[in-house]
Formats: sequence, structure tokens, C-alpha cells
Amino acid sequence: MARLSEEQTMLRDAAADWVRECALVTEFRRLREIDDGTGYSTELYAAMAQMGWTGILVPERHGGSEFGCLGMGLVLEQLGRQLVASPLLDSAVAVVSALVLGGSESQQQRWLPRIASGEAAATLAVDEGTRHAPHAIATTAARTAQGWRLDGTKRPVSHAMAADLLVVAARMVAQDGTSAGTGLFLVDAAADGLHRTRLHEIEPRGAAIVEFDGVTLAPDDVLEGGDELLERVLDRARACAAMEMLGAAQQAFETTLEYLKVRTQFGQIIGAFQALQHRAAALYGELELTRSAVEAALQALDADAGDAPAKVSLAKALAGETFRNVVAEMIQLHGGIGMTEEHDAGLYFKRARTADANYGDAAFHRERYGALHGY
Amino acid sequence: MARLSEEQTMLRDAAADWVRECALVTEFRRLREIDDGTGYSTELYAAMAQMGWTGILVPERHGGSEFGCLGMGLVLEQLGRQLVASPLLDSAVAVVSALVLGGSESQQQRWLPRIASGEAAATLAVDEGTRHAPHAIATTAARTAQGWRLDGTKRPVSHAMAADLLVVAARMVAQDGTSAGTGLFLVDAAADGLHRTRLHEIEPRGAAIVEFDGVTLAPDDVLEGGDELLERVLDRARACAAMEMLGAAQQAFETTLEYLKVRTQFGQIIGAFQALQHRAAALYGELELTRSAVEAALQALDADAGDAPAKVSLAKALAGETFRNVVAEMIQLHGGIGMTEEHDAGLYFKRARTADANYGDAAFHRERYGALHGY
Amino acid sequence: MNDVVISQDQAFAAEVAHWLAENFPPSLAHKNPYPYINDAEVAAADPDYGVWLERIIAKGWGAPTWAVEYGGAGLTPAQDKILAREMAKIGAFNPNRSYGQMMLGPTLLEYANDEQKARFLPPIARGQVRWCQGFSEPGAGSDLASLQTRCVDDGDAWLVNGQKIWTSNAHQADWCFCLVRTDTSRKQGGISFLLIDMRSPGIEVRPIVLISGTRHFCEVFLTDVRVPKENLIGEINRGWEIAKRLLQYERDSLAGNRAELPGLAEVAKTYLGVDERGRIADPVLRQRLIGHAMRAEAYGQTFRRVQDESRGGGLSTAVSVLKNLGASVSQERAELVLDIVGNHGLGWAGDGFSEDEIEATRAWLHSRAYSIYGGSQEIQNNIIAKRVLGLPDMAGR
Amino acid sequence: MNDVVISQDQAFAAEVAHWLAENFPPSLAHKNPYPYINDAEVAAADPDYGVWLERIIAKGWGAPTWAVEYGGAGLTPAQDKILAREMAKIGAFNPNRSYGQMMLGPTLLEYANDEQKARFLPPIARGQVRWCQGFSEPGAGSDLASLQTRCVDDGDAWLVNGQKIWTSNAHQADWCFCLVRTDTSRKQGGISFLLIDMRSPGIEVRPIVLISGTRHFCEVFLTDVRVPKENLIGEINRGWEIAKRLLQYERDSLAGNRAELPGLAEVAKTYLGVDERGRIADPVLRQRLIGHAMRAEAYGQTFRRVQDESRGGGLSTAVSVLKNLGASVSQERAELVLDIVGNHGLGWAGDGFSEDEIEATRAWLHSRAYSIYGGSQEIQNNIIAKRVLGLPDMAGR
Repeated sequence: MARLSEEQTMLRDAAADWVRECALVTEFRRLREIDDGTGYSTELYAAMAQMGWTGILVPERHGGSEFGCLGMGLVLEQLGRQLVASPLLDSAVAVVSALVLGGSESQQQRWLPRIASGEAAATLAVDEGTRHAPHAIATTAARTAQGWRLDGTKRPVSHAMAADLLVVAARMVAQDGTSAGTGLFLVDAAADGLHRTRLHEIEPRGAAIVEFDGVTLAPDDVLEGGDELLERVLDRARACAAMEMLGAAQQAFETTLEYLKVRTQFGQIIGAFQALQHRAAALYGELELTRSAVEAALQALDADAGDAPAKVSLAKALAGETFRNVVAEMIQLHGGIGMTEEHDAGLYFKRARTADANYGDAAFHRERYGALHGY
Repeated sequence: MARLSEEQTMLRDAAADWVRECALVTEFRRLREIDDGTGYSTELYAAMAQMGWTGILVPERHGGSEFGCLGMGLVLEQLGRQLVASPLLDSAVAVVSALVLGGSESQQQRWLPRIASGEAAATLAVDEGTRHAPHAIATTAARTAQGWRLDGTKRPVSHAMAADLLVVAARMVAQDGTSAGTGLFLVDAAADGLHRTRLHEIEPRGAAIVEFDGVTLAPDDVLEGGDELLERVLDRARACAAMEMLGAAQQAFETTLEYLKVRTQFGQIIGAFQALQHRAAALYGELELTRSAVEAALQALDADAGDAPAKVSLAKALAGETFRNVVAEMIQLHGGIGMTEEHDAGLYFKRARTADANYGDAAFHRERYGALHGY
Repeated sequence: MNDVVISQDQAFAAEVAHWLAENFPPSLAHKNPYPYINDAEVAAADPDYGVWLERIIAKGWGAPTWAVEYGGAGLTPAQDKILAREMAKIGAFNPNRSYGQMMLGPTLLEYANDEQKARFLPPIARGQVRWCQGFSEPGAGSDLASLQTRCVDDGDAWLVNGQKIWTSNAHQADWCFCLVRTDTSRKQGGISFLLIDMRSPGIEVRPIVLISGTRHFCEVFLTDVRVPKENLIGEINRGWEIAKRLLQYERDSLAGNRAELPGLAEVAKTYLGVDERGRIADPVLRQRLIGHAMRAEAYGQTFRRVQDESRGGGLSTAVSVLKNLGASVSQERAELVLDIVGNHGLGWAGDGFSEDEIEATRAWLHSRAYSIYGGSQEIQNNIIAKRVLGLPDMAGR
Repeated sequence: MNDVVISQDQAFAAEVAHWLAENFPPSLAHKNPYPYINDAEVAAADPDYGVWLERIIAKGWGAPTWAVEYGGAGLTPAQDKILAREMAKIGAFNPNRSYGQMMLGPTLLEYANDEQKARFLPPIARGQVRWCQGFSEPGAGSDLASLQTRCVDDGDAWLVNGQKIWTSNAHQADWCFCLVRTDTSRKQGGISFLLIDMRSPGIEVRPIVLISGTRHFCEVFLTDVRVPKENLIGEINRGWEIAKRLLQYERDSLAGNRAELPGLAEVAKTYLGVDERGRIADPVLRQRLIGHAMRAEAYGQTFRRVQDESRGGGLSTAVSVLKNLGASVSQERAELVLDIVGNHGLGWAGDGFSEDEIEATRAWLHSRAYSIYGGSQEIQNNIIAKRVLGLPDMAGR
């Protein structure tokens, strides 16, 4: 761990305690059984809001604590350990960042307090096809006399089924038909012409296909900042997602280590077999590299460093690869039991791929890192 | 091993016996000490010719045995095991293939008997820069009233220092200045305007920089077939090179296994440590895959199969990667002693990289394989 | 080989090709046989499959190399290979492949007495009986020989008590070939090989749900199950040798899994698009796909080479190598397919995902089992290190 | 931290920066310090290096945290880090880094008696004495504790007989810190830690030629070497504990090797060219280069994080992890550089290759040693598995 301030340490410990007491992976299993499509428990999310986590990136004057990305990461790492499901990343990181970095005072006043209090949940709608491609958006926002007309389809939009607000990335088209770059639009989930179709995924995250069929928006429903804003918002979500993934990977690794210390075969604790020891040692090294990269990315974002984008891509790529490697080994080292629905390994395995794909998978971020560094 | 005909089995066994009796790696060390730049021992090469190996790809009417690429591969595999150094690959595979596939009757009569008898040594000059790039040749052969004028520089050209004949790939320029594709030219090593500068490499293979400063050639010094001929010639050399590499990798692996069975640390034969056992098992699997690919490539060439080029690239790429992996593990598993000049590991290590680069490294052949299969 | 043999082979090949042309239902051409083999319901659902099974059994090719008296056709290994080659040519497969035909049958031919052969082999050759394998136990996975299911002599019958796990399709099986402990004082030396009728009282079967949703692995609970004395194969306490032989046949059959599959270039281009040179647009995935295609082709070549070298007779030690290579290639492919499909590879069911996408996701989830069942990757590596490479065991143990 | 401390730190940082600006020879900026540290001839050949060494020693910063009486400056760990940071800013380095300063010194501070400290530490702090490490033996590589070099009490002195190997720069060393066997009845419990003057009669040094051509590893033969009684550090037969501590310091120093290196993008573009989008033309190498750049950056971040967490005090168990990661990153880089340079990376000497190309080839050949010396990769993995992850030893051994 990086050296933490007192506040940061308290924040992390509070999250760790709460997860241990209220939100073990058994809660995640219950959510899968309820399967109501929202992808989270409103009770647990209310509790998180109570702890102030929904306001960590929100300015104090809007009811937040401004603890920064590292602070948010510390909480998400603990939530990730037990696969806690919530819209925290989409609502309190992505959308809050969009409003903080690109919102007018009135836009902020309208939404930030409600999101910080947990009263409202929001999500970011960017992806449209099989993969994360923020530079190839087909959804259009056409300027009209009255404001904007939104047309297109977004998928997958996580936590969309229960969202009150969607921040939608769309290609802006001026009235003369010329393109005006990408804009982020504030769209009320109840707007006419907005249709949501639930996606049944391997991981319950309230994902949906969201269609915009001529949704009309007011002139000031757009955020300030265009393409650059989108990248800055995405980078915050990516880095925080990486920390959540690291927490899950860390837990998957520790659970596997515990199994290696109790399972006996051939009259040996299997953790005594050197081939398995060296594989565990290798995974430990990968986890250490990933932790360094993720913490560095969060700190770079909090410091608004110029190389933050590259550091974020490094963090997200390593988190995706490490998480996927760890869960594959988790199943392999558990043997048959790890393949069963009743064992948790499968839950971590499914989370790993979903989280990797979310906000750009390792391949996307390797390429982005390479491009940013001139390769 | 593929199932061999009686002749093939005899050929392989003869090569194995000869290497054991006359050409152990100690011979290769002697060559390194003599260091005369030729890259081989004329005595040993004469003996190989005696055994008929220089004529394996030569038609019977020109003094050869026509045993085919697999036959040649079986011999090279045995030579590779003890790092036997000779121009067999360049002269008896590459140049002989060029003459057999693209040579006129008179060209064949002039050179094939002398190469088959070992009286003459020849080599192929294709590469010019830092890597194998047969489609980006700068050397030009300009058509003149008298014939051709050759200008350019080739490097590295292996076994060039002692070669009598060079088969040179050059861009043909018609008298009107238009380009006429790539041509393979027969150039006498004693020609005026041909300059050879020895290259001191990590692996003694008689490599040189060969400059052609307005070398004049007769009209019929060019072979028939152009770019297609070049590819067919290269593929034969690549597949045979892959088999030689496989033999060396196999020996490096077996030498390492032997060490694992005798070296003791912590009161254990180190070969009993499971982590090392599993690494050895993994290398064994790679060697098996490589053998299959190499044998399939040689058989495809002998059958003139349409997919031979892709199979050859598969073989050369796997041979390069497997050989390099095996020798890296050879040093690692030997520990400090493997780093010393007096131990053979270093010789295999240097051969692996040189052989990988020769006729296109693994990266080149991965890309070629991908392109041929539409990736 | 002399010319006579060759011409005989050619004649046989022609005969086979002719028979296949007349009898193999074209609708089954190039279909993956495993769903039929693994799931009785799938098999029952396809009438053409039933027809094909009937015809090949009538011909004796359901177990081609077995003697005619046992329901086979008494083919030589060479003829068996010709049959396989001719079937491969037209994308046909043996519909009678099963645990019984691939694993138990060959084992019985070696270790069973004449009565047992006459009783158990023909129903297998004729596809009339489904067998399951009762080997693994909760406490005995990789370390199979530590199994605890008790079998005691109860006078007129054996009395069996214990629990088996990972028993494929036990819920559909008629019979089970089972490893039981008849002596608690020795490990390998206390194991016997017993055939148990799954309809016997005291047997309870519970399917296990896997992360992929599949349910064909089961737990089998045996409580005071009475088994006739004559169902013991070989001598009492000599079952371990029989089991090892059978496991070799299992590795052999698993090693063959998915030896050849179509390339992924076209799928990748559909999902990822192409760059200005017509190459797969995503450079990272493109490199991984090329690398996979190369490994897959080399694995197929290796599989054929090993078959070729073994000359159809006996089993080479290479099966452990093939098992691991095959598993890694299949797992790599499953991962790659999902990486290509991207967000569409996250679907479990329902709207928004094509059937192929859902199937790819399930296949990816299931693929993790390839390196676990039939002897884990670690067990195979131990076998390779010790039996193939001759590396020693730890001293002082 | 409270404001007073912070302002004190800032003041010290300013003082350091000022002193460096006046005393550090710009010609040495951003140079790789290891050639100077590893080779006395290289060091002697550069007058600026001599000047720099002289000045930093006069300042007491040759061993910054050591007490002034031992030739240090008595800096606090915090100040030491500030000094390191300020030096890094301008590409400066401590010219007095050596086996003595990095490994032996800290060990003596912990285990030596006052006379020994007063005698041996100042010359190290002042860069006046070159030390070498006499640990490994032909039969004792990874299993160091099996060393056999005999040391017997000969009344007024110790009598040492045996052979050491892999002794770096023994041919240039004045003194050797050596592990010797003083009791043959116990393994670890029979080892003592002895300081030996390399000029003693009976010592013969033979350089070992490595595949890279380097000759600074040596064999050291000791025949009836007499060593004064007072050169034994700590108690007799208690040397293993001291050695383990010293090896931690060694791993610590090795872990730091090549923490940061410039990216390879430009070199790659020069040798490989660029495609229509300005990317490195070779897609395979490009992907590997990006992957390497990512690992290298993450390794650097990890190295700094570990330093940060250890707060300059003591050594974290992470050194084994860093040692392995650092070795793999450096080896990967060496391989990649040669892959980029292609045919020009095959040169040993002479015409046709640039100096940089020859150096890259030698560095690649030498890089294989990174995962062997200072505790092999396998040994580090054992340490990680057991000490960091708490995995057990084999039972019954």
C-alpha cells in the first residue's frame, strides 16, 4: 500500500469493517437469486451512502467530502474483495466526475446532492457495440431550435435498469448538419423515447440496452468539455475500476492460498508442492505490480498529472490481466470443486471478465498505452 | 518421428553415427579457436560430401540422390545436435534448390556436380539490412548490352568468405529503366568488383558483408523464376534450418535433463524438485509441437503441397521460439556454470539466436503465417 | 509394406467409402459428436442420429476392432485407421463412441473373464447400455488411490458404502464401473474394480451444477448397495492396475478432443473489423489469434503424428503430453473467442445475445474443466516428468 | 507529519541541492554507475569520477547514514531519502556504492564489535578499500549452507583451506568477507563469518570467462591461509545468521538494478521503421515492446512503493519479489533490444557493428545471469512461497 493519510486509513478500515459485517459474498449470491435486474440491493447502497462513499468525489458545498480518487479507490478495493454489487462506480465515480469536471453550477446543484445522498443513482452510457470504443460513437445529438434531439442505441449500460439519470455520450450535429465532436448529455431516465431492455449477463450489474428514439433535451442538458471531458471522466472510472478489480483479485488469491494450506493429496498439504508454490509466487508478483500501477494511476489523477492517461491505461490493463490470471489459477488450484456453482471461484471468474471488458479491456488499454508513448 | 522409409532411417542413423564419432561439439570449439573466418572445417565438409549429404537434393543425373527435403532434414537434425558447422544449408539446400528449381540444363551441369561432390561451396545472398526482408531488396541488376551490371551490398551472407559461388537476389532493372521484379543471379566469388568483409559474429558461420561494385554478368547468369523462385528456395532453406534447430534444441534439452538427474542441492537431486519437473514437462511439450510442425513442413515441400509456405513459416517460427526457450532454461537450470565459456550451454544459446534470425526470425514467420491465413 | 497389403487396404478403403455414402445421414456431416455422446437427451432428439447409430451397429462398426462375437467387426488396427480416415473425409463420426466403448470395453477385453466379456461387451458394441465412471471421491481427486468407498464381502454379494463425485451422466447411466476399497490396510493394493447396476437399491444420484450451468456431472451416494460377486473384474485388491489402464484410455480419448477446429480469422474480422491493409483491426488480438492458430495447427499435427507412430497398436506415453497441449489449446481458443465477441460474450441468456454468443460464453466457462478432469494438468506434468523424462522422486519420503 | 518536520526537510533538501550543484561533475550526469562500481579500471580511467568520489567522501555522504566517527554523515533515513531524491533529480549517483558500502557495512554495524567497526567501517565510507564476497562454492550454489571451506583454530590464528567461486572482482579486491566452516557436524550451525586480507599468502585468484566475455567473476583458492583471530565477526558458528542478513542487503541492492531505463520506442523506430500510422512497423515486436514498457514502468512504480513503505528503515520481504521482477524485466529488455537490432545484434567484435550494437549483444549474453546470481529465481520463489505466502514445507522430510 501507498502511505495513507489518517483520513484515508480511516476510510479504508471503515469500508473493510462494513464489508466484513454487512456485505460478504453471500450477499452477492442473494442478489443473483433475487435477480430483479437492477444489479444491486437498495438497502446496501443506502448504507454505503450513509457512510458517505457516494460523496467521496463530490465537492463539500454539494454535500461531498472530496477525498479524491485514491480515497474512492480504497473503498472500492474493499468492496471488490467480496464482489459487493452497487452503482458506486457508475454513479459516484463516472457521473459525479462528469458533473464535477463539466457541469454548470445549476447542473451540479440539481444532481450532485441527490447522488451524494444516494437518493439518486446515475450511470454513464458510452459503449454501443461489442467493445469499448469512445472514439467511434454512432449515437447522435442533433441541435434543434428547442434544444437537442437524441437518437441511437447504447449497450451494455451497467446499472441502467434502476438509474434515475443517464449521462450519454453522443456525436453532436449542428443545425447546419456539421459535426461538432462528442458531447456528454444529461438524460432523465423517465424521458419520452427512452427504452430500456434488460440484459441477462453472467454478472448481475443491471446492464441494459438503452434506445434513444428522438429523445428531446433542453439546450443546457449538455456538459461542457466535449471529447476531452469524456476521456477525463472515463479515466477516473477506469482507475477506480482497476482498484476494485485489484481488491477482488487479491481476495481470490488469498482464498486460493488458504485452500492450498488445508487441502491434502498424496499425504501432503498441496501448498507444499513446489510447482504450486512457484505459481503462487508468480501470481503474488503480478499482484504487486498491479497494485503499484493502480495506486500510481489514482495518485496521478488526484494530482491532475499530465501522464495520468497513460498511467490509467497501465493500471486498467494490468488489473484486467492479473485478475483474469488469478481467477483462472483459482479454479485450477481448487480442482473440480472450483468448477461448481456452489463454490465462489466461479463468481470471481465471471466478475474478472466482466470487469476487464468494462471501460476498456486489457487489449484496448495496451494499445492506448502504446499510442500514448509513441510505439 | 514420422514413420521413415528404410533409406531415410539409414540416412539418419549414418548421420547420427558420424556425428558421434567425428563431429562432437568439441570440433565446433576447435573451429572457434582456429577462427579463420570460413566458418567450417574443410576436412569435415569433405567427409559429409563423401557420405553423399551434399547431394541429397541434387538430381541423380547430376550426381545426387534426390532424397528430398525430409531426407536432408534428417541429416541436419543430427548435425544440429552437436552444433556441427558447415555450409550444408546454404550450399546443398539453398543454392542447390535455386539451381534445381530455376537453373537451365547448362547452369545445372556447370554447378550441381561440383556442389554435390563438395568440390565447390556456394551460398545465397538475400539479406541486406538488420533483418530478413526478401521483398525489400535494394541491390540492383541492371540490364546492359553485354548482360547485367550488379550493384549493392549484402549482409550478413553466411559462409560467404569461403564460397566459390554466390546466388544473389537483386532487383532487375530493364534497359529502359523499368523494374522487372527480383532475380536470382549466379555470381562467381572471384568476379571483379566483388568485395568481401568478414563479420566477427557470436557464432562462427563465415558471415561477411559482400559488396557488388558494378560486377558484370553474362546474360544467362540469371535463374528462371523471379520472386516466386526466391520464395520457393527460401522455404526449402527455412524448413531444413528448422530441423537443424530442432536437433540442437533437442540436444540442449537432453543435456539439461542429464544435469537435473545428477546435480544435488539441499540433499536432493534437483530433478526431483516439482517446479523444475513441470518446467521440463512444458519444454518437452514445446519440443513435440515443434517436431510435428517441422516434419509436416518438410513433407509438404517434398509433396509440393499448396500450403507448404504456411507450414514452413509455422515450423521456422516454432523452431526459433522453442530453441530460444530451451537454451534460456538450459542456462537457468545449470546455474552459474551454464554462464561460463567452458560450458556448452553458451554455445547453444548463441546458436539459437543466430539460427532464429537466419532466413527470417519467429516474428517474421508469425506475421507471414498470419498473412497467408488471412489474419 | 508390400504391394499385396497396399492393394488390400485400397480395396477396403473403397468398400468403406461406398458403404458410408449409402448409410451416413448427410445431415450429421461435420457435426460435433460430443453433445450426442455426452447427453442421451440430445441423442434422442435427433432421429437421423438414431438411424446412423442403428446402421453402424448392424455393420459391427460401433466397435470396429472388437471380435464379431462381441458385437464388433474384428477389424485390424490398420483397417480401423482406414475406416476413421474415410469417415473424417466426409465429416462422419462413430455415433457409438461412449465411456463404455472408448474406455471400459478395451479394458474388459484385457482384464475380464470370458463370461464377463460375453455379458458386458455386446451391449456396449450395440449401444444398448450407458456406462458411467465411479472413480473420484470428495477426498480423492488427483490422489485417486486414496479413495474410501468401502466394499465388504457379505457372503453371497458385495456390500458397498461410500460416495463418488464427478461421475459424468450418472443420472442417465444404466451401469457404473467403479473403484472400491476392499482392503483398508494398503493404498493402491486395497482397491478393486467393480461393475454396479445403477438401478440397485441404495444408489442416489445428485447432479452438480457447474459455473457454465451444465448438470451432467453428478454425485453418487452408495448406501448398503448389494453387488453380485461375479461383477468383480480381475482379482480382488488388483483393481488399481486395471484403473490405470482405463485412465490411459480416457486420456487417449480426451487427448483427441477438438483436435481440429476452423480458424477464427473470419469471426474476428466480423466482430473486430479490418485495418487499411485488410488485417484484423485489433493488433493485440490479431497477434494472439495468429499465435493460437499456429499452436492449434501444431497440436493437430502432433495428434496425427502420435497416432501414426503408435501404429494403432497400444498407447504411447505421449497421451499425457497431448492431454495437456489439447487442454491448453482448447482453453486458449475459448478465451480468444470471448475476447473477440467482447461485450456480447458476457451474456448468460435472453435478449440481446445470439445463440452462438451464449454458447460461446457457456463453452468458455466450461473450458476451465479441460485442465482438471481426466487427470489434472499437474498430474499429467508429474507423469511426463517421471515416466517420459525419467526424473526422480524426492529423496527421504 | 507536523509542519516543523516538513520545513526542516525542505531546508535540508535545499542545502543538498545547493551542494550538489556546486560539487557534482556534470559530465557524470545520468551515467550508469555500475561500470564504475564493478570495475576499478573503469573507475580509475575517469578523472571526473575520482573528483566526485573525493568530494562526496569529504562530505561524509559516501555512507550518508553512518555515524560521523565511521566516516559517514549521520543522516536520518528521511534525510537519506531526500539526498537520494535530490541526486536522482539531476542524474547524480553515489560514487562510493560498493559491496563494502552496500552489503558489508550495514552488516558490520549490526554484528561487529566496536574495535572491528572502528577498524573496517571508515575505509569503506572513504572508498579506500575494495571488498569481495566469498560465499559460493562449486558444490554450494543455491544451497549455500552446504559450503565446505574449512577453518580451524591454529592457536594464534585461523587456518583456512578451500575454494570459492563466483567471487566478483576478487582479482581487484583488497579484502574478502568470507563464509567458512568451523564445525563439520552441523550445517548452518557450523558456519562462521570471517574477514580475510586478499594479500594473505596462500590465496590464488583465477578469473572465470563468461559467455559474454566478461572476466570479473573469479575462482578463489585458499591454501593454508592464516587469518588473525580478531577478524571473526560475531561468535564462532553463528555466521549463517549474519550471512542471511547480508544476503538480504544484496538482494536489496540487486533489486534496485535498472529500476528505470529509457523507453525503446525510438530505437525500435530507427531499426524497424514505422507504418502508415507512424507506429512501429513490425506488429509482433511492437506488441512485445509495449508489453515490456508497461512491465518496466510497473516495476519502477513497485520499486518506489516498496522503498516508500519500508520508510528507509529495515528491509521488507518484498526484496525477493523485486529481485525476480527486476531480473525478468531486465532480461526481457535485453532480448527485445537484440530482437530490434536483428542481424546487427549478432556481432561479437570488429567491423560492421556499431559500439552500441556490440555492447547490446554483450549485455544480452550477460543478462542471463540476473536470474542466477544473488540467489537464483528458484530460490527467491521458494522464499516468497514460504516466508511471504506462508506455504508449508513437504511433510515427512
